[in-house]
Amino acid sequence: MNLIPVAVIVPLLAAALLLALEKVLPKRLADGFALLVAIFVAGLCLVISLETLDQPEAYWFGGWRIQNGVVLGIAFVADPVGAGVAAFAAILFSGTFLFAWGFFGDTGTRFHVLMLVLLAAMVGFCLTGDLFSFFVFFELMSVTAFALTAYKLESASLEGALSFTVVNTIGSFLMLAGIGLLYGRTDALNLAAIGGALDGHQADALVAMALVLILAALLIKAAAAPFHFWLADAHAVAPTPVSVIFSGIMVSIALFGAARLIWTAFAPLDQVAPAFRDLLLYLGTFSSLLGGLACLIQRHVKRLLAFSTISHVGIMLVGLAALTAPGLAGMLIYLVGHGLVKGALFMGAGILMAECQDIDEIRLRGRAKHLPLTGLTFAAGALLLAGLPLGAIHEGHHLISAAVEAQHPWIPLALALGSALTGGAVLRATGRIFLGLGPASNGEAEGPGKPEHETPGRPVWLMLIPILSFFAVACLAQGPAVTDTVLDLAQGFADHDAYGQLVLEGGSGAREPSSEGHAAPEAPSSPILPWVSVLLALLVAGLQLLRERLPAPLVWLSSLVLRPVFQGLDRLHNGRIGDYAAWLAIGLALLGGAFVLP
Amino acid sequence: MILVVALLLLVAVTGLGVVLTREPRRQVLAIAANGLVMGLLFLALQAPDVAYSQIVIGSAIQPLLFMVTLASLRTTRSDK
Amino acid sequence: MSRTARLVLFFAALLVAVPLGILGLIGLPSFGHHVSTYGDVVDAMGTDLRHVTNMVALVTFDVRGFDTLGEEFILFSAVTGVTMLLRGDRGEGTSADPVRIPHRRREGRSEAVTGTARWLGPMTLLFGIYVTLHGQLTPGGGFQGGSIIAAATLLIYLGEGYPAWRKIVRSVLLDLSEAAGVGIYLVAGLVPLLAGATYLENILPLGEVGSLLSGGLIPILNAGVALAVAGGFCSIAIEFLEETREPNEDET
Amino acid sequence: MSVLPYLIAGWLFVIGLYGVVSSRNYMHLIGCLTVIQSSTYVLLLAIGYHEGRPAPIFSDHPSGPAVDPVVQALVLTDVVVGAAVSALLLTLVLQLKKRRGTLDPDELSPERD
Repeated sequence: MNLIPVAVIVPLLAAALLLALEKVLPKRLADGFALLVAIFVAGLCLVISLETLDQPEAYWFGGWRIQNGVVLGIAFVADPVGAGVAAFAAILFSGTFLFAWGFFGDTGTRFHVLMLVLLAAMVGFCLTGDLFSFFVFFELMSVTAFALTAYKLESASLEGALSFTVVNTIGSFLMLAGIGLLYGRTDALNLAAIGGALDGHQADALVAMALVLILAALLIKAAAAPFHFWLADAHAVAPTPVSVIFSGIMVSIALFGAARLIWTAFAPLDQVAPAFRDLLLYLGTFSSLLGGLACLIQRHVKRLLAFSTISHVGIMLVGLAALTAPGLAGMLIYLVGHGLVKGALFMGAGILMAECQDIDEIRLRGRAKHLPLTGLTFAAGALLLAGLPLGAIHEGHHLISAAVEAQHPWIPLALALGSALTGGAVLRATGRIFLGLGPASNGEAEGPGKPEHETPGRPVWLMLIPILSFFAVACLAQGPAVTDTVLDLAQGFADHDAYGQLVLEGGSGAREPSSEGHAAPEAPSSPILPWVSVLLALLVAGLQLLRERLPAPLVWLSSLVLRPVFQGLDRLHNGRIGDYAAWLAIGLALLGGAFVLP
Repeated sequence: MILVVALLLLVAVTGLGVVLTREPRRQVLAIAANGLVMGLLFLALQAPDVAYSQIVIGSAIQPLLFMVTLASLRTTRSDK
Repeated sequence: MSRTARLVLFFAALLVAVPLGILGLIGLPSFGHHVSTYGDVVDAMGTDLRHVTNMVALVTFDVRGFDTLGEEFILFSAVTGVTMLLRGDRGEGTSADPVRIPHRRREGRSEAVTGTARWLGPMTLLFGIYVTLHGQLTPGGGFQGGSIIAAATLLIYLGEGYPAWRKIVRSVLLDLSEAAGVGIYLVAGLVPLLAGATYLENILPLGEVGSLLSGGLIPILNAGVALAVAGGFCSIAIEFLEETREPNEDET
Repeated sequence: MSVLPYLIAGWLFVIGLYGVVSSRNYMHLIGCLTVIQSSTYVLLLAIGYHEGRPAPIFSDHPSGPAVDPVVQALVLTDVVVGAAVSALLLTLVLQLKKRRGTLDPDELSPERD
C-alpha cells in the first residue's frame, strides 16, 4: 500500500472520529489521541521523505493520469523537501499537543478536531502537485485557523480573528482568480502541465497577472509587508498552542508553497522580470526591519513575538527571492530553526500566562523569578533569534546572506540589524520579567486592558519538555553534513525539467548525484557579522532597560529621533480592517507595477 | 448571447447595489437579489449544477443566515 | 489613518492596478470561444468510462474527487468553528420565547403558516433526496441536495416552532450526520486503497448508463456529501437561531 | 464583447474591495466579501463557456462537445464552502457585538498597546 495519501487521510479520519465521539470520550483521551496521530503523521512523512530521497514519486488519485496528452487527475508529488516540511509541521504539532495537555479541559474535542484538520491541510499543501488542490488545502488551512484564533472569545481575539479572516479570505479569492487566469491560458491545473505550457513563452500580461495574484495570496499568508498587518493581531490573541503553530509553521509554509509554484509552474520567472525579483528582495528586507522596529515598542509579550515572526519571515522571503538553490536551502534551514525557536518562545509565553496569569511585560516585571528554566529558554531563544552563530537559524541566515550578497551587499547588513532588533526586544522582556530589571513603570503606570491568562495548574515540567527538545534540535541541526544535504535537496527541488518529466512522462526524474558538488557557499564576507548582531541585541536590550540611567541629553536625542517612528508604527498597526485592505491594494499595485518596469 | 450580456450587466449592477446599500437590513435584500441574478447567469452560461447550488445557497440560505444574525444582533445586550 | 487618507491610498493603488488588470484580462481567450482541452477530454470519454451522464458530477466526485474531499473538510471546519465559537452562551435551551424586542408586538404563528410548512417540509425533504440520488445523471448532487434537505428542516422550524424543532433535530444527531458524511467520503476512498488500487479509485461496478446506481463510487460519495452538507447547514442554523432565544430561567 | 464578462468579474472584485475598505459596519463588510467571491465565480464560468454548446450533462441530449465541466466543478463546491465561511464570519461578528457593543470596524481597538 502506498503511504503518500495516508499521511493526509489519517488526521482527517481522526478528526471525524473525534467529532462523532465527542460526547462519549473521556476527557484526557482526546489529548492523547491527537498527540499519537501527530506523532504517527510525523513518522510517516519522514519515511516518505527518506523513500523519495533518490527519486520523487507521483501519486495519482483515483488512478486518473494522462489521456490524449491531457493531465486529468490530481497528483501528489512526494519529494524529500515537501515531505520533510510536512514532517516538520507534524513534529511541531506533536510538541504542541504535549504542551497543550489539559489546556482545553471543558470544551470537548472541537479544538483537537480543528488542529488535526489543520495538520492534514499542511501535509496536503506540501505534497500536492495540482494547483487547485493547492488552493483547497490553502483554504482549509485558513478556515481552521480562523476558528482557532477566536477560540478565547475575548474582544481582542475576536477582533484579531476578524482582521485575519477578512484579509486572508480576500487572499483566497485572489488566488482563485489567478488560478482561473492560468486555466484560461493553459487549460491545465496540474503544476507540471502548467509549467510545460508556459515554458519557452514570454510571460505576457496575463501570466504576469496570474503570478501576481497567486503570489500576493501566499505573501498575505506569509505576512510579508505590506500584507503583514493581520498577523500581529491574530497571533497575539490566539490560544498559545495555536500561536505556536501559526508562528512556527503556518506563515513560513506559505513561502514554501510559493517556492513550489515558482519552480514547477513559473520557472522562467527570473529571466522575465528582474525588477519583480528585486521587489521581493526589498519587501523581505523591509519586513525584517519593520518587524524588528515594531518589536521594540510592544509590551504584550505574545504581540512582541508575533512582530518578530514578521521580521524573520522577511528574512526567509529574501532567501526565496534570491531564486537560487542555495538561497532556497537557506530558507528551508531557517524555516526549521525559526519554527522550533519561535514555537518554544511562544510556549514560554504560555507558561507565563498559566503560572503568572498575565502576559503584559511591565506588569510582569520580576514576577517570574520562580521560573528560572523558562527564563533561561527565553534568553537562549533571544540570542538565537539575534543571530548567535549556533544552530539552524544561523546556518540558514548565513546561506541566505551569501545568496544575495553579490548583487545587494547591503541586504545582509539590514537582515542582521533586523535580527538584532527582535533579539534585543526579547532579551529586554526576559530581563524585565525574569530578573526584575528596568524601571517599575515606564511613565504610563497601568497597562492596557485586563490581565490575559490561560488555564492554570498545568504541570510546568510537562510544558518544558517540548520547549527544551525544540531548543536541542534547533541547536544541534547544523554542521556541514546538514548544510550539504539540504543544498543537494534544494537543487533537486529547483530542477524544473526533472519535475516536469517525472509528472508528465512518468520519467525517472532521478537526480544524478551532483558529483562535482554544488556551488558551496563561500565564506561569509564578514564572519564577525553574527557577533556584531548579538552585541547590538544586548545593547538594544540594555538601553531599553536602563533608559533612565542614561545621560539626559542622550535620552532626549534618542526620543527626538525615535518617537515619531514608533508613533507612526503604532498608528499603522491599528487593527482596522479598512486600512489593512487598502494596504493590500497597495501591495497588489506594487507587485503588478514591478512587472511593467524594464 | 444577448441574454448573457443582459444578465452580466445585471450582475454588475446588483453587485454594486450590495456594496452601496450600507444599511445591513436592506443589504440582505440586495445580497439575495445578487445571488438570484448570479444563479440565472450561471443557467445562461450552461452551468445548471452551479446555478442550482447558487440559487439555493446564494439567494436563500445565505441571506437567511444574514437575517438571523441581524435579528440576534438587535437583541444582544453588550455585556461589556 | 483617517478615512480620507485610506481612500486616497486605495484609489492610488487602483490607478496602477486597474490598467494592469485590464491588460491581463484582455489576454484571456475571447469569451464564448474558448475550447478547453481538459474539459473536452472529460466530455468525450466520461460516459463511456464511468457510465454517468453528468460530467460535472464526474469531475467533482471522480476525476477530481480528492479536491472535493478537501472542500468537504472546509465546510466541516467552518461548521465546527461556528459551533465552537457559539458554545454555551445560551445553553442548548429549548425556550419558546424569542428575546423580546421593544416596540414590537409578538405574534403567534398563523395556522396557514403551520399548514403550509407541514405540507411543504416533507415535499422539500423528498426533493432534496431526489436531487442527491440523481446527481450523476442530471444537474444536482450532494451539494445541492444537502442544502435543500437543510432548508427542509428549517421548514419544520417554521411550522412547529423552535422547541419542537429542537426536539426533532438534535445537535448530537447533526454532529453525527456531519461526521458520518465526511467519514463515508474518507472510507469510500480507503476501500480501493486497501484493495490494491489508488485512493478514491472508482473500482465498483458501474451499472447501466442512466440508472440510479450507475457510476460506481459516485452515488456513494454524493450521499456522503449530502449528509455532511445537510448536517452542517442545520448545525449552523440551530446555533444562529439559538442566539435569538431568551435564555431559560434555570440556565444562567 | 469578447472580454466583457472578464471585465465584469474585475469590476465586481474592485467594487467589493472598495466596499471592504470603506465599510463602517461589519455586516456590510461581509456582504462586500460575497461580492468579491462572486467575481471569481463569474471569471471561472466565463472562461469555461463556449457559445452554442450545451451543458455538459448528457441526460437529455446525446454526448458530444459541451461547455467545460471542469470549471463548473471548481465553482460548484466553492459556492457551498463560501456560504460556510460567511457563517463563520457572522459568528465572529455576533460574538464581538456582545463584547464590544459596536459593529463599526473603525470604532474598535482603542485599547491596543
